[in-house]
Amino acid sequence: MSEMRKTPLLDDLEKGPWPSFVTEMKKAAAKSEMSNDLLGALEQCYKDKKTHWKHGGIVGVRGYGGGVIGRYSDIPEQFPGVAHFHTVRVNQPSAWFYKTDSLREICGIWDKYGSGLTNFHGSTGDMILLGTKTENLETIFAELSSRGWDLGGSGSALRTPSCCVGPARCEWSNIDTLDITYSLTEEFQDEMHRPAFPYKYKFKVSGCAVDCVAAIARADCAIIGTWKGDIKIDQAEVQRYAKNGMDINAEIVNMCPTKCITYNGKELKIENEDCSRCMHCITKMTKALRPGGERGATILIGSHAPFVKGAQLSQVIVPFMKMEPPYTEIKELTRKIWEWWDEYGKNRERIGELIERKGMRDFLEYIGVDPHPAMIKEPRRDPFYFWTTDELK
Amino acid sequence: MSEMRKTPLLDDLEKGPWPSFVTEMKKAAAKSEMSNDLLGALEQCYKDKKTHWKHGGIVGVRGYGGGVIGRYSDIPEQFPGVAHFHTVRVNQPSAWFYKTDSLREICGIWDKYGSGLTNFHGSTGDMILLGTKTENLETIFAELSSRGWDLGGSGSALRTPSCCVGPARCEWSNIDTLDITYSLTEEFQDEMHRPAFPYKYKFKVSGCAVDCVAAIARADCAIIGTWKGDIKIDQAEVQRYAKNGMDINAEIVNMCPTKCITYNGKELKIENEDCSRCMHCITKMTKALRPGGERGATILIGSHAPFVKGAQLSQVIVPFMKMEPPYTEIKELTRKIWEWWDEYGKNRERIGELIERKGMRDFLEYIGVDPHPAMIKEPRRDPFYFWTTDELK
Amino acid sequence: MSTPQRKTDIGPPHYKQFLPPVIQKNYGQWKYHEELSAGVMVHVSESGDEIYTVRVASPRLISTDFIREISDIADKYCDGYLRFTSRHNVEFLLSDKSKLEPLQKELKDKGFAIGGIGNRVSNLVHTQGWVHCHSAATDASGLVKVLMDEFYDYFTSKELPSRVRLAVACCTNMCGAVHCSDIALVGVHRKPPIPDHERIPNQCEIPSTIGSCPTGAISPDPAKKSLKINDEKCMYCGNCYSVCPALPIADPDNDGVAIVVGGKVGSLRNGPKFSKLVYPWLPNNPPRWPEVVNAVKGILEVYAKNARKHERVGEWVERIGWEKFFKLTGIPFTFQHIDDFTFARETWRTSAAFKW
Amino acid sequence: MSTPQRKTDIGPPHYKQFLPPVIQKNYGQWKYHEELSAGVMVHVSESGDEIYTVRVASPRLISTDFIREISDIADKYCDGYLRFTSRHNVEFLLSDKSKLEPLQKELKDKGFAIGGIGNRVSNLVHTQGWVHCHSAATDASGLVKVLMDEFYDYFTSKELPSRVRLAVACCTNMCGAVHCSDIALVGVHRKPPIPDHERIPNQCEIPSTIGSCPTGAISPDPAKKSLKINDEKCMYCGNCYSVCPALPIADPDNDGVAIVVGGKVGSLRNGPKFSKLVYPWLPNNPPRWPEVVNAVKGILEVYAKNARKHERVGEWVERIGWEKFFKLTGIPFTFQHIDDFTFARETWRTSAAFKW
Ligand code: SRM
Ligand code: SRM
Ligand code: SRM
Ligand code: SRM
Ligand code: SF4
Ligand code: SF4
Ligand code: SF4
Ligand code: SF4
Ligand code: SF4
Ligand code: SF4
Ligand code: SF4
Ligand code: SF4
Repeated sequence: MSEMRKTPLLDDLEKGPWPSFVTEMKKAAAKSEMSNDLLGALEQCYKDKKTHWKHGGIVGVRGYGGGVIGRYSDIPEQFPGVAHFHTVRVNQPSAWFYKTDSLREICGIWDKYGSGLTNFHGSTGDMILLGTKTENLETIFAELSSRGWDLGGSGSALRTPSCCVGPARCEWSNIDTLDITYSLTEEFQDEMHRPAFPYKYKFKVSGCAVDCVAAIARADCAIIGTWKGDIKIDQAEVQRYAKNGMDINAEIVNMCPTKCITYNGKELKIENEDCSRCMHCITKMTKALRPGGERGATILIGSHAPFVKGAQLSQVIVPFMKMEPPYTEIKELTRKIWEWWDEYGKNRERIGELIERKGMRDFLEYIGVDPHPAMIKEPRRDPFYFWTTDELK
Repeated sequence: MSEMRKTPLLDDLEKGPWPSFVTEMKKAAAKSEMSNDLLGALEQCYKDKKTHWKHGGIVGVRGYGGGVIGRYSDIPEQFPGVAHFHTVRVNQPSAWFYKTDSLREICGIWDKYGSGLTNFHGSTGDMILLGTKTENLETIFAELSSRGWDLGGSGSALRTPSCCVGPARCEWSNIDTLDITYSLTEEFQDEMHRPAFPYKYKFKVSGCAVDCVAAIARADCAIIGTWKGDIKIDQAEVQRYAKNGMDINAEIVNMCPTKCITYNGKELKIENEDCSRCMHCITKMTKALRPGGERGATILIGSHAPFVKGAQLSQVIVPFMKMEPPYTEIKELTRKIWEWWDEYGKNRERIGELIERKGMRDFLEYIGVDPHPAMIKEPRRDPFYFWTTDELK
Repeated sequence: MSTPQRKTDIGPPHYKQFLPPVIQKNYGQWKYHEELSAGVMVHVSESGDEIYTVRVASPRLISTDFIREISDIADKYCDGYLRFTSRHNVEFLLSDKSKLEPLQKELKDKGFAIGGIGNRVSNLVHTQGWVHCHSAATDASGLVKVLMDEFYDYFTSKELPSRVRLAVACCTNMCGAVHCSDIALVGVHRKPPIPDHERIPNQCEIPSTIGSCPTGAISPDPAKKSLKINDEKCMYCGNCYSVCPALPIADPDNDGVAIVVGGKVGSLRNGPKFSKLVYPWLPNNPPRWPEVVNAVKGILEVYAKNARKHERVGEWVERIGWEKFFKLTGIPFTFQHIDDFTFARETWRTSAAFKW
Repeated sequence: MSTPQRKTDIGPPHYKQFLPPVIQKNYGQWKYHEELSAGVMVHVSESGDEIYTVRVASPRLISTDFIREISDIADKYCDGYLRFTSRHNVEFLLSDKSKLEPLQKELKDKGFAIGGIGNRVSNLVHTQGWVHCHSAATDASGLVKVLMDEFYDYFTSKELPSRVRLAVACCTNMCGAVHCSDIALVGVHRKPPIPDHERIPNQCEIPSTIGSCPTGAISPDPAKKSLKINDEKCMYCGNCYSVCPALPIADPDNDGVAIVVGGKVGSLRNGPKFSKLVYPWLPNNPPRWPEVVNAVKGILEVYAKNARKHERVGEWVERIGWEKFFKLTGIPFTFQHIDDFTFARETWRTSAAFKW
């Protein structure tokens, strides 16, 4: 093992109270030549104020088109340990629950065949094993998969679905986020491992409109739990909040976006017909308020980062869908969506961009969904719309 | 004079309490062959459910490129009186004030050389003399102009400016809307009468943000009066409103968009620093509240109807401009704006569309205006912007 | 009789000569006003002077006889001064309070509709329609008449939560205020134009016609020296017809009227707003367009019943949400309501919160 | 040692095996929770069962040693169960209340930062940066570290009006949550890419590279079998470089960090929002980016002082107005703030009402 790289700039990032990634890198570097060179390469970036990585080539494991991000240094002579330095995306378990024995197994594999550095987790949700050489990939895959782990998505494919903690530890979940995520992941293994889409496609599942996995902003398909029914009110608990110092008018009544709550100092009332189920009041008075009635999810489609015409948030496509195993409805809807995307989508065109380009009508008619006012914030402004011949005289 | 046209469909529109345009047409028809044929032609449209007018050719008066809208019937054999039926746009006086003797003079001319039908007024603001033959145009112009009237705008030219009643009969006007309108109209006679712009350009002047001439929606340049200073409060009058039954909290405090008003049942207070000068409170409590401090105008640019990419509202370009005769600043700004439009505008491209196409920076730099937060509702979302070389290293 | 000497570029007469003396004296000095009735208000000056305004409806399309009639009245009561408003009403201006009653009496006797001030339906901003425009997909004057017959009481007496500004435009050029009105009608087509290949080469400039199409539906047809229209892409806006007369688009059975609501122009409270589509198409059924009148009436009544004081139509709808608006009015929600034009993306619901 | 038998398309392990028994028992039966401190909360089930969560910070970029260390702790106190959050924190889950104090003590002794629950600054969603990505215009891990060193107290104790979600992305691809975060950093370039005409023909697909440019700045250069870039049109987004490696865009002196604020994702109150630009560019000044840290601190402090309880950054800014935001923070307003991208028109102030 060669000497530890000198990293005067990075060393500064070991100071300060927040846990240091540099310290982590050094721990790994103590055991791994790759990580030691990664430290050196990163120090070089800090010096030069630019990245020293090249575009990744296509690397991966047999039979899979994704799951590994290829990466090469642009100064391999200086840092041979990271001449190749590919990351392996491992599909995390639903809601990122682990048992320590499995974690240790993975650590063992990764110390042996990789850099010993990881991301827990990548921002799509995968467990990321950060950096190894091309020749180790097959072995790593065999070690992982034989122990029950599989790779996540990359490239123009379904990306690893993820979800909030949901029913496992949250009182507000309207759907079984963990089970839905697992079931979708299992259903679409082929779409995840063999990229055949125009571009990436992401699922994220949140148990309620609080959206603790940012589904609405970061998933082509956001499944967000909701309900149809009245909010149940425990007036005694309302009083307790008041007594404990909550200014119910300021914090709840006035902040309700639909102004459907009234409070007379004694009783809290909700005009449920006007409630938009935004979750504000429920989250701030969790002991007093609970959703009631039928449970299900709102399906929203289309969010993605800024390219090409600007970021999109996902938009409501199905206002309410029951969510019960085996989740046939969402699976069938998804296949329809992909069919349409496959038919019309251009290379590197996200589903949200295609819907915008082709128009909602085309999309909705193909997937067999009727127009509904929940799909819009407001109707169109300009009287420029299409008619089909059967609508005309 | 031939027989009155039969108009069974239109006759129905003489029923009902609202004053009837059909009755007006009949009055004119009783004296004018043109109007009689117009009645008949309109009845035909009602029967056929479509227009019977053809595109206008270029007609007008010597030396002018606009002010007359050419119009021809597509069934001239049936309605020879309206075979040509051109309208003359006469520039109205500021804020549509008239003396009856001048009105009668115009009626005399129009009965003699035209249809005897008019629009008081067109939606740009002109007095519209509705329908005459090509051969009468020069005479009509001579008759009008010798009496002090001139034509308004049409085509790719400056259109007739118009303004609200302002200081003439409104307590809220921050600027002399009538004088500004008159002065701009006089200044830009050439631009109005000899179309040389890429497309039309409209001025509308409102004394305050209430905008009683819809300047912000219907003028390429909206001049809207405003102030810099505190709202003056007459607390005694506030009490009188309360006593007369106004629910000050519901109607004023809660409707203030910036929530900068408080009222404790006795005293009304305004946090002027937070006031956006929207005019709501002032208009609803006119006896109690008045603008205070320096007066001037906000200049907004760019509104137009839906073509091509959708309607635009005008946007703030100059947050505050003093407005004193001879209004040099707005005139110079306007010439700069036109210069830029002339340089870059495409045929049939409104100024608002060009600003969008070329970007605000280009526009503002050319006209010499610095960026200001008042120009935006919110900053851009995407980190996609330009730098000039002198901003870089 | 010889024609007089023409003058050019003189501009309009100076406004000052048309201002009543009380205005000249108190110009810019007005202190407050009071609404005395649906059609009468008084403005009081810092000097204590008063000016009374009596407002009456006009059909806008008026004969010289009408102008002479109001002029005679203005001579009798107002020293010959009068004005028109930005919504085409006539205003009689008096400083002599004692003439107020006789003036109103004479106006009523002569059949004038006094009103339109305050939180009411005022006259409509509107356009030429079949009376004068080649582009009209409906008539404007007729629609104004039938609407105001229906809403007459809202002009002359009945109050609403706030002003309700109606407008009509006879085609999507929208000469007027349709794009920013509380409730407005606009004439629409529903079939693509049919190119007249004989006239196109002579009457139309090919590049500017192609450029006029918002959806890029027009392409050159070099063989015919003409144009082709891609029917799939055409949304019947008629802009190409504005540029090229040989692209007729009118179709009596399929033309009709769309209704948009919720626009405004004043910056008060939550600012200027565009109107939004609520009825994509109602038939052209002249002379009284019953479907259109009923539809507008339906909207106005739901608004009148549900809105808060000072709340404009658009503010009310935004408070309750569009999903609730469709529920309350019972207007069917269709594909046409979902935007697919320039800013479509901005109008979609990108939130999990909405009302059932 | 031979490698074991590979399996394909098995997907992740079933989640159930990783759920602590108390969760298995009370799955979907949670009734309410209480925040016990900045880093500890309890969830109570309908059955009366409780689960305690102790949350600690993680740098996300962690060694296997770190994983083993937390695993050992989880074995000791949590029967071997733990989880990670959607913002990369580690959560220890216990049903036995008596272990709560000892666990926290051990964590503190070992230097873990306990916190991030409730109305605080939590860990950052972030990206690869110079650690692993070819596209990075800045480093992500470094920025996270220096920000959280600064905001450490806001993680471990101090409260804010609401949650403040920070994020970092190292380029405008924005892998992460920058476009919808309360305050976020994004690495930006400021000079056009310089085409490497030797490599382009081999390494790049010409049409898709041209298509990748949002502003249409790229055109073919057939002579060179390469590409041309119109510098006037290029706004340095780097999307072409994502598609074509022979269009390097990095420039140490001109690359830097932009700050956007006011985004959120939850539908609570007024719904998901995009972040908006407030600092167009601050220099890349590693290892501690003092300009960036100061700027974020400035914004956070003005927010902390001025916002109402439960008001997220974006909600606060929208309540006071952006013009006031620039005034309060003293951030200079520049041409870069005025949108000229796709939806520019929608962001301009089309109203006469604004604050001085
Ligand atoms: C590893 C990860 C960042 C991280 O540090 O966590 C990542 C890393 C990369 N992303 Fe990403 N993205 C990651 C989550 C995201 C997210 C967030 C999410 O999924 O919630 C987004 C925004 C949401 C979205 O999908 O739009 C995201 C939007 C992008 C984009 C822009 C896509 C767009 O439509 O605009 C690109 C560009 C591309 O696809 O060419 C991109 C491309 C990339 C590439 C593959 C760079 C490239 O152009 O080839 C990066 C590889 C870095 C490396 O060397 O490891 N990445 N990327 C995340 C995946 C980890 C995981 O699997 O868990
Ligand atoms: C007469 C009038 C309607 C009325 O009945 O009052 C009118 C009538 C016409 N307008 Fe207009 N416009 C009239 C005010 C407006 C307004 C309202 C305003 O000025 O406040 C608008 C909307 C605001 C705006 O400017 O955008 C307006 C937007 C248009 C447009 C669309 C422009 C656009 O940018 O989208 C066109 C189409 C065109 O220019 O080719 C148009 C075109 C026309 C033409 C010339 C038809 C044509 O394409 O050749 C119409 C002639 C009708 C005729 O036969 O008399 N007219 N036009 C108004 C002018 C009277 C006057 O001078 O006082
Ligand atoms: C006469 C006229 C100006 C003119 O130069 O002709 C005028 C005159 C006055 N307006 Fe107006 N407005 C006039 C068109 C407008 C318009 C423009 C339009 O309708 O196209 C608007 C903007 C409408 C919009 O936002 O879409 C307009 C929005 C207002 C408002 C704001 C209402 C609101 O709360 O949104 C007020 C304030 C109020 O009194 O509440 C107002 C108040 C007034 C006052 C009280 C101002 C004053 O102190 O003198 C004037 C008489 C009140 C009235 O009519 O009730 N006026 N007013 C216009 C009469 C049109 C008509 O015949 O009905
Ligand atoms: C653990 C986690 C879910 C997971 O599956 O990992 C989670 C868990 C909880 N969230 Fe969350 N949220 C988590 C990410 C999020 C996110 C996503 C993100 O940050 O990217 C959001 C959306 C943020 C946004 O809108 O931009 C989020 C917005 C909320 C809110 C809404 C705050 C608001 O008023 O806007 C609540 C409600 C509340 O407690 O006020 C909430 C409440 C909660 C509760 C109280 C739910 C419950 O009853 O159990 C959970 C613990 C509270 C806490 O952390 O203060 N959680 N929470 C995530 C913890 C991340 C972390 O380590 O800090
Ligand atoms: S999204 Fe809703 S259900 Fe899921 S963890 Fe957050 S608050 Fe709970
Ligand atoms: S969930 Fe939201 S909309 Fe419904 S009552 Fe509560 S705060 Fe109001
Ligand atoms: S715009 Fe303002 S100043 Fe002009 S008439 Fe209306 S309220 Fe008066
Ligand atoms: S003018 Fe508007 S913003 Fe200012 S205090 Fe009055 S209501 Fe509020
Ligand atoms: S709206 Fe259309 S049809 Fe009506 S006058 Fe204007 S251009 Fe003519
Ligand atoms: S009617 Fe409109 S959409 Fe159709 S071809 Fe003409 S311009 Fe294009
Ligand atoms: S944000 Fe850009 S630089 Fe950072 S990981 Fe994603 S693609 Fe790479
Ligand atoms: S950096 Fe962006 S704007 Fe510049 S050429 Fe490349 S893709 Fe186009």
